[in-house]
Amino acid sequence: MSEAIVAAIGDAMADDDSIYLMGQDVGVFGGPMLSAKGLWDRFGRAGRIIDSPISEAAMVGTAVGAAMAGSRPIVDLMFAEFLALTMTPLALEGSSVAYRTDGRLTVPLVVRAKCGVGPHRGHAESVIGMLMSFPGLKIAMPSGASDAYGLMRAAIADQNPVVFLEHMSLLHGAKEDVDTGDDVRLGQAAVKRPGQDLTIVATGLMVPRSLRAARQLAEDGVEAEVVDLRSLAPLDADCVLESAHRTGALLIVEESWPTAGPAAETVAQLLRRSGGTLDFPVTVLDPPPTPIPFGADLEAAYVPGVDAIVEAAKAASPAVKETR
Amino acid sequence: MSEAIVAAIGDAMADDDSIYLMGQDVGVFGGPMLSAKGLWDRFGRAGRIIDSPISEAAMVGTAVGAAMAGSRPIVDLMFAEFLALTMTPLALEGSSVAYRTDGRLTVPLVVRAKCGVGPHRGHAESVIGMLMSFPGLKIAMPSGASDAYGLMRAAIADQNPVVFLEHMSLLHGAKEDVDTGDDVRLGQAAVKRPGQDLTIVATGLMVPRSLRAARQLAEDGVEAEVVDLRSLAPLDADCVLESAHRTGALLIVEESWPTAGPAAETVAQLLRRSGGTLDFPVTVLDPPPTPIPFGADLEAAYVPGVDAIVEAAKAASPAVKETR
Amino acid sequence: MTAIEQDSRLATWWRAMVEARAFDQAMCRHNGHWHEARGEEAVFVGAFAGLRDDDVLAPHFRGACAVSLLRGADPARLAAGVFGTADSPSGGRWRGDICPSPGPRFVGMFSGSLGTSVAYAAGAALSLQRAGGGSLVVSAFGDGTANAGIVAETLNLASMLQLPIVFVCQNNQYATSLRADVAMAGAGIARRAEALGIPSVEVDGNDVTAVFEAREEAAARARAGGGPSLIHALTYRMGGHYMNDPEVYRTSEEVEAWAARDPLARAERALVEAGQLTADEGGEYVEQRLADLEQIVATAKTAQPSARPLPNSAFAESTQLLTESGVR
Amino acid sequence: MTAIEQDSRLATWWRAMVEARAFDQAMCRHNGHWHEARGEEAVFVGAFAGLRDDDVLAPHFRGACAVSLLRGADPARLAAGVFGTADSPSGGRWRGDICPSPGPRFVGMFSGSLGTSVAYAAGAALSLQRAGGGSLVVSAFGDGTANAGIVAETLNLASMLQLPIVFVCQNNQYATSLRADVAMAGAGIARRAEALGIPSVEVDGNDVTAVFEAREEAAARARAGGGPSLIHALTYRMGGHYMNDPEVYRTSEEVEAWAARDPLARAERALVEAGQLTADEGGEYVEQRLADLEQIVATAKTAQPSARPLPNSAFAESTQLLTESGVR
Ligand SMILES: Cc1ncc(C[n+]2csc(CCOP(=O)(O)OP(=O)(O)O)c2C)c(N)n1
Ligand SMILES: Cc1ncc(C[n+]2csc(CCOP(=O)(O)OP(=O)(O)O)c2C)c(N)n1
Ligand SMILES: [Mg+2]
Ligand SMILES: [Mg+2]
Repeated sequence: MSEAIVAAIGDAMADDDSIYLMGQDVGVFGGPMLSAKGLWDRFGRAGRIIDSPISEAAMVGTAVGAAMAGSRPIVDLMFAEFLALTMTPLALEGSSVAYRTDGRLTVPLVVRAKCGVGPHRGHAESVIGMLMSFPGLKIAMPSGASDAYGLMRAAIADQNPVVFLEHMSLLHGAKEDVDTGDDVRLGQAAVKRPGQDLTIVATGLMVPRSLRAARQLAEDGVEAEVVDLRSLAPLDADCVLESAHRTGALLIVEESWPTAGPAAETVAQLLRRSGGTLDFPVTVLDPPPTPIPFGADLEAAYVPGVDAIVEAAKAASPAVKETR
Repeated sequence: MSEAIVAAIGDAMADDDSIYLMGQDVGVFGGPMLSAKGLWDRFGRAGRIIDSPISEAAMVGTAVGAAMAGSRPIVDLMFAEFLALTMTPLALEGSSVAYRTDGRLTVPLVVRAKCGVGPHRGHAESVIGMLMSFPGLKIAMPSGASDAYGLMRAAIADQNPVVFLEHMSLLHGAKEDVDTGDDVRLGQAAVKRPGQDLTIVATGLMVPRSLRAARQLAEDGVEAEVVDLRSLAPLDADCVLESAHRTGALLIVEESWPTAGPAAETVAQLLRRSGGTLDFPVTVLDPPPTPIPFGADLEAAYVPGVDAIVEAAKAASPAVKETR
Repeated sequence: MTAIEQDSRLATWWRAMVEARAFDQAMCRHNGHWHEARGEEAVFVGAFAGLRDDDVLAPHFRGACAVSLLRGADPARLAAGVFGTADSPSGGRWRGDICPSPGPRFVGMFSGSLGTSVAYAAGAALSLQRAGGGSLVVSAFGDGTANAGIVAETLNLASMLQLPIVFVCQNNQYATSLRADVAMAGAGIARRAEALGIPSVEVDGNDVTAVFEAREEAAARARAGGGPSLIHALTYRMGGHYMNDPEVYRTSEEVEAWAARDPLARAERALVEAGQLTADEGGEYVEQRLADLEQIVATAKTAQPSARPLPNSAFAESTQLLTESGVR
Repeated sequence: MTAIEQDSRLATWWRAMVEARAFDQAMCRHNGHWHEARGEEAVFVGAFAGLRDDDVLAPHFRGACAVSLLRGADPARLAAGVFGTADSPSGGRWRGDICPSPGPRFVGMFSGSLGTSVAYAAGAALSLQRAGGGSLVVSAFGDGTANAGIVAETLNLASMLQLPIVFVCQNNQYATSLRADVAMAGAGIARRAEALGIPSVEVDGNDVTAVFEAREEAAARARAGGGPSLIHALTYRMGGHYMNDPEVYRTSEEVEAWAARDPLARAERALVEAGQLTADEGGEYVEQRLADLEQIVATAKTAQPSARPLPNSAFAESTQLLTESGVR
C-alpha cells in the first residue's frame, strides 16, 4: 500500500507544480518507513520536498497558509498521534476557512499520518474521534493499495483539508496490483464483500480482518456483507444504512478509541437518517476505553481480531439466531 | 454561577496548600470575565495565583508535570477553543498516565475553559467532541450555581485530569443560592424536572432552555423530563436510559458540533447498554456541522432555542402523537 | 498644496494613521466588543504601507482593519464585517474585526486563537518563494503572541528555509494585563530572533518613518533572497485591552506619559514643521475624517442582519461561491 | 584499589557509563525497536549523576534507561519494561524504553510525542519551588526536540518564574536524518536560551567531567533560587537513529571521526593516566558488564507475556493500585 500512496503523490506532483511535500526525514532519507521513497530524486532539486524540524504545529500551520496563498501542500506528519499537536491550525481554523470566508478562500491540504498497531510497536493511536469532531475536515483511510492510490489522488485534488491515515499493518503488506484508473471519491464507502446475513462495517486494518472473518463465517453458512467506509468524514452512512437495512443486522468493527469516535458517529448518523429508530440491531466491537497497551499480548487482546469478529458476527446475525 | 465556581476554588485552596491557579490575567486583573475574582487578594502573595504568558501548551504541560510531582494545579485556559492547543499534554498524555503507570502515578488537574454563545460574541466553540474522544479525561459542565460549586469541588478532588466547561451565557446570570453541601459527583446526571411523556437530555445552556421549553410543553399537556448530564465524561448513560425507557421517547438537545460529540456518544452508549436495540425513538436537536457563525442572527439560528426544543419535543413525544 | 492632498511619504502615512484612528474611535463608540488600537498606528501603518500588490499582508489583530483600509478596503464594508450584518464580506459568518479581508494576499485569524496567523504568514511566504517573483509577506504579532509556541516554531522554520518574510512585533507593552517585560523573559524578541539567525532591529514604534524605513530595509533583504528579518517596534496601548477594561494593572501616570507620545500628533507636528501643513488644517482634516467614519460606522451598526441560510456542511464544495462557480 | 571499586568521581561515572553502554548494546542485539545511545553516555551520566533523592530526573528518551540505572533501577525489571512482559513496572501497559521509571521524581514520555516531557519537568520544578527545600529538576532533550514549540514556551515560562531547573540539550547532531545545524537555525540552543534570560554554557558532551561540572554550577544556582540554566552538550549519535537505519544522510568518515572520541574510552584513558586503572582491568571490567547485561536482557526477552486483564476504563480509580489501596 505504501508504494501506491507514494505513486499517487508522485503522479500528482508531476501534474501540478503547486504541490509540495513537507515532513521530517522525507528528503534523502526517503521518508519514515519509506513514505517518500523516490520522491527526493524526482522533486528534491526543485525544492518541492522539504525536510522539516520537529515543529508539527508550524509544519501544518505553514501548510494552511501556503494553501490559502495558492499552493497545494502535502504534510507528512509521520504518526497520527502528532495530529494532537496541530489541532488549532488544522482543525479549528484550517477546516473552518471555506465556511468562514463563504468560499472566498479554501485550504487544499493533505496531512498524512501513520497509525494503528503494527510492526512499529508504538505510535499506534489514531485519534480519529478527535479529528471527526471538527466540521470541515475530511478523513480518509484506505485498506488496500488501489483505494490508497485513488483516495490519495482525491485528497490532493480536494479543496478541503484532508487527513490521510495510513495503517502501519497495511503499509508494507503483500504486493497488490494497483488500479490507478479507479474512480475513488472521498466520502464514498465500498462494499468489499457482498452478503445477506449481516453487515460488517470497518476501516483500515479492520477491513481485511473482517473479510477473513467473513470467509470463516461463510463456512458456517453465514454470509456477511463487508463495507469499508474508506472515509470517516464525510461518512457514507447511506451505504451502511442501505446494507444493514437489507441484511437486518449491523456489526461495527473499530480499532480506534470507543468514545465519540467512528462507531458512535456511525450509529448517530444511522439514527438521524432513519427517523429515530433502526429496523436492525447494532453491535459494536471495539477496544475498551483506554490507551493502546504496549505489551504484545495486551495489544493483541485490545484490538478486535478475526476470531472476535466471527463471534460477534454470529451473535449479531439474525440468520444464526434463527437456526439456533 | 461564576461566583460559585470562584468560591469552590477559594474554599479548596484554603483547605489544601498543594493547589495553585495558573492562567492569563488571573492575577491583579481578577481573571478573564472575573473568573478569579478575589483570589489574588487571598492567595496571590503566597505565589499560588500565577499570571501566565500566552503559552497554553506549556501552561497545561507544566500543570501535568506539577500534578505528577505532587501539586494539584488548576489552569484557567480562558476559552475552550484554546484547549485545541493542549491536546498532547492534556489528553493524549496527561489523561493516559494513570492507565500507563498502572496507577502508580496520577494527574489530578483541573482545566477551566469558558465556552458557548453568550455576551462575549466570540470564542464560543466548546470542542467537546474532541475532548470526549480521549480515554481518561473527565469533562464537567454545570448549568447552575450549586452544581457548579459541587462539580468544581469534585473536579479538584479528583485524581484525573478534568476539563471544567463554563458556559458564557450562564456565568453571569441571575443570582442563585448556592448549596455548598450538595454532594455532586462527576459522572452523575441530574433530573432537573420530572416528567413522563418524553426525556430531554441537555447540558450547559441547553438545560435552562430545555426547562423553559418543558414549561411551555406542560401548557400543552406534555410533561417532559429534563436530564442534565452535568458531566460529558463519564457520561451517565444509565440515568438517560432509565428515563427514556420510562417516558418512551428521547430528545437530545446539544449546542456543540454535531459530529462525534456528546449526542453521538450518548446514543452509542444507550445502544451498547441495551443489547443493540432501543425501545424508544431518539431525536437529536443540534446545530449543523459548521463552525458557529458570528452574525447575531445567524448565531441565534444555529444554536437550539426554546421554540425549536418545544417543536422537536412535540414531534418526538408519543404523548403528542397519540392525541393527534 | 498641503499634506492633505500631497503625497510626501509622511503625509501619506499620516493620512493612513488618521483613517485608522477614525475607524477605530468610531468602533469604540459603537461596538462594545472592539479592541482599541489607539497609539499603535505608527507600527501597522509603517509596517504595511507601500507594499506591492502581490505581497501578502498578515497584520496583528489589533490594527487589522486599519491595514485593510490601507489596502483600499471600503470602510462601510469593513464595518459590516465587524458587525456581522448583511453586507459583511463573509455574509456574517465570521468576525470582521480580526479577519477583515481574508484572501490569497491577506491573512486573518480564523478562530480566536493567537499565534497561528504567524505560521499562515510564513506558509504564504513559502508559497511566494516557490513561485519566485520577489514578493514577500509582512507578518505582525503582539508582544503577548510572541510567547506562543507556534510563533517560535515558525520563526525557526522561516529562518531555516530563508523565507521572504518580515516579522514585526507590535509591542504595546501588555498582553491584556500582563506586562511584556514580565511575560517575555530575557532581553526581548529581537534577541530571540537573532538567536534564530534572523536579522533584527529595534525601532521606536511611535515613529512611523522609523518603522517604515526598517520595513524597507527588511523588505529589500527578503526580495533579494536574503530571508526573514524581524522588527521590534515598541509602542503603547493607549486604551484598555477591550472596552470597559478596568485597567487596574497600570497607573494613569504611565498612560499619560505615553499619551504625550501619540504617533499621530507626532507625525502631524513633523508635517507642520516641514511646512506641509498648518496646525489648523491638520485639526480640521482629522475632525472631518472622524466625523465621516463616525457616520459610516453608525450607519453600519443599524444595518440589516445577515439573514443567510445556514448551510448543512462546512466543506468548500457546499459554500455558495463554489457551488455557483465550480472549483475556484 | 582500582577504578572498579573506588569512588573517585570519574571512576563512578565511568562505571555508570559502562553500565549504560552494556544495557544499550544488549538491547541493540535483542530488540529491533531500540534506539541506540552509544556515544552519548557522557551527557546523560554527567547531567544526572550525583543528584539528591528529592531531585526530579527528566532524561531525554535516548538514555532514559541509563538514567534509571543511575538511580538504582534493577536492569532486569527495566528490561521487562522495555519488552512489555509480565515483570514490566507498568504491567506491560506502556513502553519501558522511553518511560522506564515514571513517578513523582522521574519524568518519562507518556506517548511517542517529543517535547512535552520538558514541560512536565518544568511543572515538577514549579511544584518543588512551591514546596521549598532546595531540590531541583534536570531536564534533558535532544537537538531535534529543541525545535518543538512547547519547549520554547517552557523555557520562557521557566525563566519568567525562575524555576529550579537545569535544562540539558543532548545534541547528538541529528534528529533522525536531519542535521541539527540545519534544523536549528541560527547560533544554537545556548544563544536561544540566553535570549530568554537563561544563563547557558556550551560543553564538550563527550567529556563527562565537563558535563558534570557544568551541571553542578547550574544546580547550585537553581538550589540557591537563581532560576534555570541551560547546558548545551555537543556529542554524537554513534549508531543509527534506530536499528537498521540506512544512514544514507551521513558519511562513514564522519562516523569514524566521532568514534575516535568515544566518551567511555576517553574516561577509561583518563583513569589509566591517573593510575586508577590499568588498560587490562578496564577491558576486563567492560567485558564482564557487557556479558552480565547480555545475560539479563536475553533472559528478559524470553519472559512470560504480561497477561494482565484489560481494564474497562482509563480513569485512575479503575487502576489496580488505587482500587487496592484507596486514593494514593
Ligand atoms: C492562544 C490565545 N491565548 C489567549 C488569548 C486571549 N487573548 C486575547 S488578546 C490577548 C492579549 C494578546 O496580547 P498581544 O499579543 O500583546 O496583543 P495585544 O492585545 O496587546 O494587541 C489574549 C491573552 C487568545 N486570543 N489566544
Ligand atoms: C513531536 C514528535 N515529532 C516527531 C517524532 C518522531 N521522532 C522520533 S525520534 C526523532 C528524532 C528526535 O531528535 P532529537 O530530539 O535530536 O533526539 P535524538 O533522536 O537525536 O536522540 C523524531 C523526529 C516524535 N517522536 N515526536
Ligand atoms: Mg500586546
Ligand atoms: Mg538528536
